[in-house]
Amino acid sequence: MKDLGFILASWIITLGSIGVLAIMTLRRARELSSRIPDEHKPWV
Amino acid sequence: MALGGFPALAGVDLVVRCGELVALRGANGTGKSTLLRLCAGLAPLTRGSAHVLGFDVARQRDVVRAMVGLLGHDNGLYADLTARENVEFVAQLVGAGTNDVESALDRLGIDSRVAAARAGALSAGQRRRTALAALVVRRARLWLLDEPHAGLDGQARAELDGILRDATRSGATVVYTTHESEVSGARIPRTITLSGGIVARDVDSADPS
Amino acid sequence: MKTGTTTTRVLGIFALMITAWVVVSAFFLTPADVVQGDSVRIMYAHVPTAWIAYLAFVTTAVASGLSLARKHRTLGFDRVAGASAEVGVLFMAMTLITGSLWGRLTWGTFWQWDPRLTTTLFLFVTYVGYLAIRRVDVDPVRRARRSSVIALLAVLEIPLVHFSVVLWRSLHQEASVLNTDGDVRLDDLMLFTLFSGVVAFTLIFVWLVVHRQRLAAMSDVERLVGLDVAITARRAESTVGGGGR
Amino acid sequence: MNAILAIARKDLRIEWRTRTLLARVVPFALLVLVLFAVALDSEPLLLRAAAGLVWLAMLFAAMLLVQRSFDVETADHALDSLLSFVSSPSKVFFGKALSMFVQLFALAVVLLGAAVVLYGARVDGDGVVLLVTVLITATIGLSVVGTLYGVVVANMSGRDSLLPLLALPVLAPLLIGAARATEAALGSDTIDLANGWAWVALLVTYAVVFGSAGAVAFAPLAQSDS
Repeated sequence: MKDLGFILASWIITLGSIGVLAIMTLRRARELSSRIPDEHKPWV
Repeated sequence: MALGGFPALAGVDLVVRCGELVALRGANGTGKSTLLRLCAGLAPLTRGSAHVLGFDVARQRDVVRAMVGLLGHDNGLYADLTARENVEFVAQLVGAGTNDVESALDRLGIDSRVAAARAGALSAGQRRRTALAALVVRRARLWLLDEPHAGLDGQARAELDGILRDATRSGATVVYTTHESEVSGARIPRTITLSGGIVARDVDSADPS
Repeated sequence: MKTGTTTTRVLGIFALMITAWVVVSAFFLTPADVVQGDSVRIMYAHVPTAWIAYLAFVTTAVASGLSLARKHRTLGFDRVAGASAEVGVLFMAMTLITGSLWGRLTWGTFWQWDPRLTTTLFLFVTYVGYLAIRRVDVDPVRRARRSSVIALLAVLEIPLVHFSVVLWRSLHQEASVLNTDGDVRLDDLMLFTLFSGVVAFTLIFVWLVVHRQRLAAMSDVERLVGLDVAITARRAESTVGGGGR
Repeated sequence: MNAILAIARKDLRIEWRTRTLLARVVPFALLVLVLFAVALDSEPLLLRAAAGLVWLAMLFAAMLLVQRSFDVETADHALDSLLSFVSSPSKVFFGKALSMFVQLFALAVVLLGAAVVLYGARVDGDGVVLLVTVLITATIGLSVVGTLYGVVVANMSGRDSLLPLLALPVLAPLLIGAARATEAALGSDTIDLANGWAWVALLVTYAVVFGSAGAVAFAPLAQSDS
């Protein structure tokens, strides 16, 4: 496949950054929610 | 709510009638300034309610702010304008005349030399008087002054008390803060002590309860 | 226990499945374009991110408008606006990167002053500024008020930017020979892949905003819960009789 | 109306006392034009880009003027009391914008003169009317947007880096419009006078949109609860 490098790069950057943001958000959420009592979380 | 989210006030219940002269005492950092800024519609109200001159501070801040004259630690002067120009500027905005300006300057003992000097070059006392002159020209119905006596000597202090009493006689309500432990000289009709963000003592010396 | 609920888990799983399908289809199932060759496979990433970039911009604007209309009584709208802006900035960066990579292959240059790309660039800078404003205020209510006004001003700004950039580029008659997705002949499989790419990224966007908003809710609550603790501590300081500190 | 004039006069009087515009901002803008010439190092290119370079220098200088205009207000917390004197905060907005307009217009005239001298730009007969119109409309837009974003960052720490980040993207359409219309006025083969007037229409809409937006947004933004 021609220009595979560019195609792979754009997909890796796109999905990679979404993954990183998702993981960072989940980790901070887990650490923060351990300190907050459940009655303050409307979604629980 | 003070800077950084620390609650300056923790449930102050206080009623001041029109035309009263009230001294607000309390050590530094007990929330006196925040209470004044709150009543002037400048500080956000997180909990509870506050009504000033009949208007709800939370919802009608602009209305409240338009009727209240707040003199904070900062005098709100333009350093590059002369004292007279500062007072004239306020007069133009509130629609007062030049004779109001002159009478206010005389009332505050600001002679022509001081009036022609740049506000930035004046002493703290002179700047305080210029700010008071602006307040007089403004004819606000509620005067809120944050430690107006700071930096004034004995004679100027008595003069200031006279001005504040004149203001109440002309129908305005005056609330000022002071951090001196005991209030000097002239009898103040009512003294409220703030401590720990709430009203600790309210001594109405007319009928000391 | 954390910010996940059944709905977000289902949403997440769907998003992952559709994304997987898009990747497989983009790389293996769809044919190369007769003119651009394989570089068209970048389109399946570029177009959805561009779509989310604008979706995020609209979400932030609408949420800010609602937050202002409600006089910031509930901070939920403001948090959604902030979360959508953060996710939006990420997607805008992706749009610009994939756009320039694709441009490198089709036009031979990393950057083409194409009206859409240029507007996205301004949208990106505007929202970086919006996020900078959100970080300055500590008090949630003041942060809500200030950032919602900025977001609504952006709603005014972006159409003006887009209009003036289109007008500006029209001066230079040579229309961009190959605009990114205009004249690529899409057969139905390619179209379906593109469409599922947009759906997948929309799900991802919603999932990220929901989690980010709940995270923001918790950090605001932590400050307010901290507030109750501090108020009671403050009251303990009050010693009557002028002792004071 | 007199409140707006009073505020503008106050600002201009302070400006006259401190000479910020004359002693610092004008020299800075002229220096920027000189540095453009040194950097680009090609006479024909300078002549062709003269309009764009002048308006770039105007934008950078406007950032300094806006910063200065609100430092004057926040130095002694004058903004709080100023807001309590006027009947509606939008008066403060228009007052500050008016004084900004006067200063920026003077600066624009100086910079255009410098462009004629440094870059060899020439203005012939029918271009003058367009040029003056562009100067007025673009400077109105610039002072309105500058004042609006000036109050946003008025009380913030680190505001001197925040103001350009916020204001310059918003000013992009103004920069494009003003540069192209000025280029038309100075006579150029890529854009004729008719197109120039089309850009003036954009500048007018821009000024009206952000003028009204500023009047509405000024009140919530100016409530500095610090």
